[in-house]
Amino acid sequence: MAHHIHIVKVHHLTLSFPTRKDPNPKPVLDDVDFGIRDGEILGLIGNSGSGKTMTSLAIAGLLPESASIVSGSIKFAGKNLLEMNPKERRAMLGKDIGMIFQEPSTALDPLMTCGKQLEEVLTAHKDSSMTPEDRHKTIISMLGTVGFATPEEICGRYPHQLSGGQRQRVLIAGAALLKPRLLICDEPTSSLDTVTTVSILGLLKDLCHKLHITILFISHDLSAVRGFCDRVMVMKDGKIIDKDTTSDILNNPKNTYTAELLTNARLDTRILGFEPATVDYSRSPVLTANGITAGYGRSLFERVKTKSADNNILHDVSLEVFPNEILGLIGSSGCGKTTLIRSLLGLLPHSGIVNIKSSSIGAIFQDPVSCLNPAHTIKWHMAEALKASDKLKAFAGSGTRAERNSRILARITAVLEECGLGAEYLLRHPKELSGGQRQRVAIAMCLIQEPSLIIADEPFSSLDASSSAELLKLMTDINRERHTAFLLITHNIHIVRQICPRVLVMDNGRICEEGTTSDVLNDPKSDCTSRLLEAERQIHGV
Amino acid sequence: MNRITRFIAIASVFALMVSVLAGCTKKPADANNFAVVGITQEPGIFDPHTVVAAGDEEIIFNIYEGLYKFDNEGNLNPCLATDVEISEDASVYTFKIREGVKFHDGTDLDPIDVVYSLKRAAGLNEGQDGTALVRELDSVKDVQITSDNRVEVTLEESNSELLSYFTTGIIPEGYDNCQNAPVGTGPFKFDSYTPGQSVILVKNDNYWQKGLPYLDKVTFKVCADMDAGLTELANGSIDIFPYLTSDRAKQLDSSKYNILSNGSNMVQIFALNNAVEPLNDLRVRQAINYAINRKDIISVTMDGAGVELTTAMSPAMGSYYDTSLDGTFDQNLEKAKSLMADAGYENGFDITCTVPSSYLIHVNTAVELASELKAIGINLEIKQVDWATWLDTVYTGRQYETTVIALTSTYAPYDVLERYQTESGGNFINYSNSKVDELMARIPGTIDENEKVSLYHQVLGILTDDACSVYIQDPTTITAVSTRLEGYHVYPMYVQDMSQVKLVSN
Amino acid sequence: MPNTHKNRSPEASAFYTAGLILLGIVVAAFIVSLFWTPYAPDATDAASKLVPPSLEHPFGTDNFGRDVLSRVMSASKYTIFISAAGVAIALILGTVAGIPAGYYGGFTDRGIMLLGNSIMCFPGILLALVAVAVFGPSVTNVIWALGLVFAPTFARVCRVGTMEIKELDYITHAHVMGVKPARIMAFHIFPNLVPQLLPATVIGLANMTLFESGMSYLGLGVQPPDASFGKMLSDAQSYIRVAPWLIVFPALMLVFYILGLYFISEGLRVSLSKGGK
Amino acid sequence: MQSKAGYLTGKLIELILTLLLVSLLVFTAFSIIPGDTARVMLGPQASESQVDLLRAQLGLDKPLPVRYGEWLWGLLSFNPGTSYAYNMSVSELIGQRLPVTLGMSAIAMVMVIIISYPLAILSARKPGRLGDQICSVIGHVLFAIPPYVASLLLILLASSLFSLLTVGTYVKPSDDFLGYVGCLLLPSFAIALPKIAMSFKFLRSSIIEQRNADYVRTSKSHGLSDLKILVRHVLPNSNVSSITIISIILSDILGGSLIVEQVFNLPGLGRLLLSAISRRDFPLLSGIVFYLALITVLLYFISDIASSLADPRIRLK
Repeated sequence: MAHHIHIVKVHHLTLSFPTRKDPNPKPVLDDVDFGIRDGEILGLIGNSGSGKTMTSLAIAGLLPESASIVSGSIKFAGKNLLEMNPKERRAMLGKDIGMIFQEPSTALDPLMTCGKQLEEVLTAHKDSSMTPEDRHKTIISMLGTVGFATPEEICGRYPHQLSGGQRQRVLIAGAALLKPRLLICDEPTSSLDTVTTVSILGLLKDLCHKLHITILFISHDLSAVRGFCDRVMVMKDGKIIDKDTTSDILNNPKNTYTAELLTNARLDTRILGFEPATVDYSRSPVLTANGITAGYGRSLFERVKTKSADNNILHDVSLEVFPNEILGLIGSSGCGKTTLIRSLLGLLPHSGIVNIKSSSIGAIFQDPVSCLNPAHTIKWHMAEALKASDKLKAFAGSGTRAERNSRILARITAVLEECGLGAEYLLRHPKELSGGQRQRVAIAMCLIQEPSLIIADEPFSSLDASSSAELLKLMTDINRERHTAFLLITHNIHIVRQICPRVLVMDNGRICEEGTTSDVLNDPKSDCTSRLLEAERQIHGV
Repeated sequence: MNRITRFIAIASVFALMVSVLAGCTKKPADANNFAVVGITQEPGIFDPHTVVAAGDEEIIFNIYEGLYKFDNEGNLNPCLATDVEISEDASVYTFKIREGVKFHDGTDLDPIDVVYSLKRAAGLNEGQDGTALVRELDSVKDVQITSDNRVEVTLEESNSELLSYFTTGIIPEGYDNCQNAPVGTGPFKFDSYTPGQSVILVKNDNYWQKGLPYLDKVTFKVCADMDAGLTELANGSIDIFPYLTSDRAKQLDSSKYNILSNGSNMVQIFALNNAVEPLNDLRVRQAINYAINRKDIISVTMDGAGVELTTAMSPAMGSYYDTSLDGTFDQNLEKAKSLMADAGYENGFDITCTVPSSYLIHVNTAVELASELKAIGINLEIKQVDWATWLDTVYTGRQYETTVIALTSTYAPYDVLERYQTESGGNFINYSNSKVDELMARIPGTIDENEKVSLYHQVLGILTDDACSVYIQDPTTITAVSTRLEGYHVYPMYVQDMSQVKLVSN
Repeated sequence: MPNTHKNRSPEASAFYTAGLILLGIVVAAFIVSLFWTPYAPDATDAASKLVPPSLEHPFGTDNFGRDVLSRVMSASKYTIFISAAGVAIALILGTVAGIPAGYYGGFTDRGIMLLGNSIMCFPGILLALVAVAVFGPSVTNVIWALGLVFAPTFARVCRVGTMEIKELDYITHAHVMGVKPARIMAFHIFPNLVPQLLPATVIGLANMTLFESGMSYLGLGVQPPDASFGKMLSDAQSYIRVAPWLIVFPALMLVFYILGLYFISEGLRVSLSKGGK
Repeated sequence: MQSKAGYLTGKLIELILTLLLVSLLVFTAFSIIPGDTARVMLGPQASESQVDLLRAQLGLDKPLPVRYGEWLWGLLSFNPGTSYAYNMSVSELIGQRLPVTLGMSAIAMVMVIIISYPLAILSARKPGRLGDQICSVIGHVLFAIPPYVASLLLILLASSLFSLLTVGTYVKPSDDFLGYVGCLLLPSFAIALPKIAMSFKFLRSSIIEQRNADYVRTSKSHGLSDLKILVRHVLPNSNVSSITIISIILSDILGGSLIVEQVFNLPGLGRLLLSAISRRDFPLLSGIVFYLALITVLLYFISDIASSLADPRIRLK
């Protein structure tokens, strides 16, 4: 390896959390040894609990009190950080080392304006030559640097008045205000949508070049480092197991774990060979929605007072879902996808007409944690779904109570098995199931009602790759065998490309493009589709 | 130097704290010629003619005076009248009015004031509807000045028992604001009333009894209850506190307080509603009388300080009281049980006892009674109600089975027994015996003292034979008086006479 | 598979142990008192008044000569009974009002919460006092008064919990499936409120006991000759200097009961908050 | 975004509706009390005609809705009528007692704040340490002691240890302000004790929670000292959540003072209330209950306003 100037050198660092009961626990960081070169962007990748955050906290000196460094050293620009006293270390924070964190929504004090919080960075590192005006000027110029068009206005705003991306920018401004030599970014983009992620990454790269700031970029998502990091390290169980340039890691992983991470990052459906049913567009649609306009008006009082359509999130949306069809619906976050679904499901007051051919319509949602009632067993869930539908009598038939119950039970077991869950799951509680299994129970609950349409709202976004693949397979199977139509809302263009014959693109509460998948994705007609595709391409390399 | 300043600073802070604490423990300085009397009942009415609650009488006794006045031995002495003549048939009372008496507002007492006051009490003044404010004076037909200094009271019918009601207060002619600004002739003038806190009286310098009173100021301080008063006593913030129980009095420091006691001339009664099952059965009432142990009740409620009663009158009434009745109802469980069996209640019965919660002694008596009556199978359920509800449902409404209460009275024996007449408004036990009615009707017209005594004895005897209720005790009034004061007398009535009280001279 | 066994933190188990021991003392006294007390709790005995603790009377006797141990045991009965019945009423009222308020929102919510707020606007003890003063002091009235006073607290817990839960996907799902609102509230939402209602119930028991004893102290609670801790303490106040045992034992039992409940609720809180993370 | 004025209007409407409902509750409660006011005032000896006369004088013979209307108007114009029992204006009576109850509540509140705040901050510095645990255990025990029991113990302690007795010597603030504060110290302390524990517990956990908040980590990464983070971020944020708790504590203290003044024999609203109850003094009773509720409602209102001032997020809703 060639010789480089290391701004940070972590030398055989071992760290653990000893307790009174267990004075020598398994180390959280085990002999971690690496250097950060001056001016580079170094990626640090690993699953949660792999020790990447602890590494960054150790460098910054913000380790929890219970942590204890067993051995090793950390050198910053030649000085051993671990030998410094707390006051000296604190003096380095913000000045030499800046940090930004994952959750921009809570990382700013809600009671303080952004300007004041940024000013604290300057006042904490007492520089007597700075007058309040100077400080204000510095802040304004830095806010300009991080891409705010109206920095003065941002200065006076409270955090809750900003969007997630704007907050993250304010935080970056705070971290970069004193032009530190090292900027540690701990998952700065994982709670942001793709388009915002791209712009934040661009900003960081900009800072790196313009202000000559070295960046340690921490992420659980290997795909995020593409085109951003110069080098990447992979961590697992407190150890660095792989370390290479970004292109080598992405294109030519040597380590099996890295390779595994890489496949998970892309949900590559091509290998799986899904076959959705063919659609006959001449038949009458199972769902017709015409001119839906909806919004979250606050109180009645409010709505009467304003009377404007400003609050509306959906504007005149119309769509049709045909039998057997899997219709894709894509759009960036905040475009009104969820509002549309809530309107279609009748959960939200709206104007316009929703026509559903069959009586029942099923739905599965994004979050596998809250999709099932934690207080009840799977059997209860299924029985409840059956009871709620008009099919209960048909299945139960007549006879004694015991006979009817056994027929119901048989039906429940059959549907669960169709969804890949055996009878042993009947008496389990949701907390005993994995996320994928829970989503399957949710689908089973829909199926037992025999709907002609299931609306699936981002069902994959919280699942890992293999669970997603299985769920996707289940959906195509159902579509093929039961001829159930799906309305699939997702941000994953891969999936849409694979299984949806037709796709809708939403932007700003309107449907901006509609057509067959290949037409729309290969030859986008509208700006928003192009933007989506571009962000997707940058991050996932599609 | 620095250290010294700091010491001074600390010392002054400390001194400030001490003074704050001392501020709240400050005792009335001996140089101040005043006394603080603790009372447990909120005073509310200062009009001498509309006053009903015994607690109000306590205070205005010092403000108003009547033609006659009781002393602490229960004797009726001339006061604003120097003398009285009662006609043969006891239907005309002629009072000679004392001269040289001044009201608190400086005006002289004239016979016309007496006429106004008595007429007002009897409801005879113009603008009054004829209902007597002082109920006992309802029989007054007319009041007029006969000669320059005499006032003649004419009654509708003979009544030899009325003199004790001429203790009712005399107020200036035409005066109608007694409630807010009392004006009388008594030893003390009304100064101020702060509800829930205190009534302040100041010395009447023009009092007709020369040399009295001794104190410049008397404060009647309202204490929430006996125990609150007790803490205040221990604290030294009140000087005189009446109506203690003796076990509480024993807790006081004897070097600071003298404990005085006297019979109260009250009749504590376990009242049985004669109109309800099974109490309408004489045998049941007798059984209850035999079942209870009065000595134990007195021991538990008054720590032994009380006189056992078997009949409707306290021995304090002297000759009117019939000593031959003593011991009639000594505890005899066998007899009680057999009486219960005779009445058909060998297994006992359930009955409720409605007691006013504000009177601890009555509640405690009920508790003890409940425990004792278990022995003959009677299950006494105690129902506590507040005073208002008690008056409403028990006394006026007579909707109850049993209750415990103390009957207060003036020294007139007629007043004590009046309520046992069938039609009497005070007959809340629903007692009815035509013989008693007849005897009672004869009393007011009887002039001869011996005959009167015999009539009273007969009534008492019938009441005891009928076991109309259970008479328990005449509770002793125990009063704690600060050792810095002397001259305080315990009255066998609900009054505090402060005119004789003075600082101990040493 | 997620770990199915809850690991109880040492902090929580310390609270549980301490709480159960303290509560156990009172509950044991209560259970024994149902079958046996050394003396009849309201049997007076003028001959042995104010006897200090001895072998014959381990907790001494009061001014009626009644055995304090027996009275303390029987007082625990009323305390436990009143607090349990009061909490039951508050819980039922609170749940029945709180869940629909949270579920429907809007005017239902405003109306119910307005009523609840109006009740909460009285200092709690004031409302209970007035209610008992109006309807007369009796165990039943005390229970109703306390139930009424505490119902809004439970209603709030239910309302806030319901508002959170109803946004969750499984409720939306149930709604989409066509489950009736009443059924959603009773079978889908209510079971999930239990973890929040449990500590509230325990703390409600403790607070109710505080209130009940305060009311009894003022003479507006349990009526003599029945024993309750508050009444015993208020009676004992006059003998504070001569017979301190009259204060010590009821006060200890009262504090044991309340403290035991607090500890258990604290344990619940700790383990639930740990479990939630 | 809703304006602040809109938020205030909403709260104000809520306040008025609450007060109306409160008044209706109070009135209904007192209209069904058994017991005849006129009879109580005149006593057992009075005749029926006297009682009827008085009843008419007091307006007790009018129909209920009329009485409610008159009563409510009286309350709102701060002229709630004349006490039957004391024959004085109710507002004057309440005014006389208010210094005791309010003074006691204020002193107790000051005690709660000056004791619980520093302890909570110290305790939250090193949660789980011995000092913190001792504080927590003592807090729990204090929490479990009813104020009147604490009062009894304090009286015993004060009389035996310091041979000081502050019981019953009420000094008017106009006479001697220091003495007034002095005589309220002990009862206030008795009320404050459990509330100190409550406030300590809440503040401690709120400070610990805020110390673990993300923005504290941000501030740390900005190089701020611990003290500065505590003063500028942690405390203001925990204060926002404490405002509600403090208003609840205040209302509890107000209720607690009603009992404790009974133990200490102080002439406060509690005793006036009890005497009004036992004397069926409807104007007085309803006046006390309504104005106490009014104070509480205003407290909550003020706390809502205070939170909206302290927390910029609230204006949004």
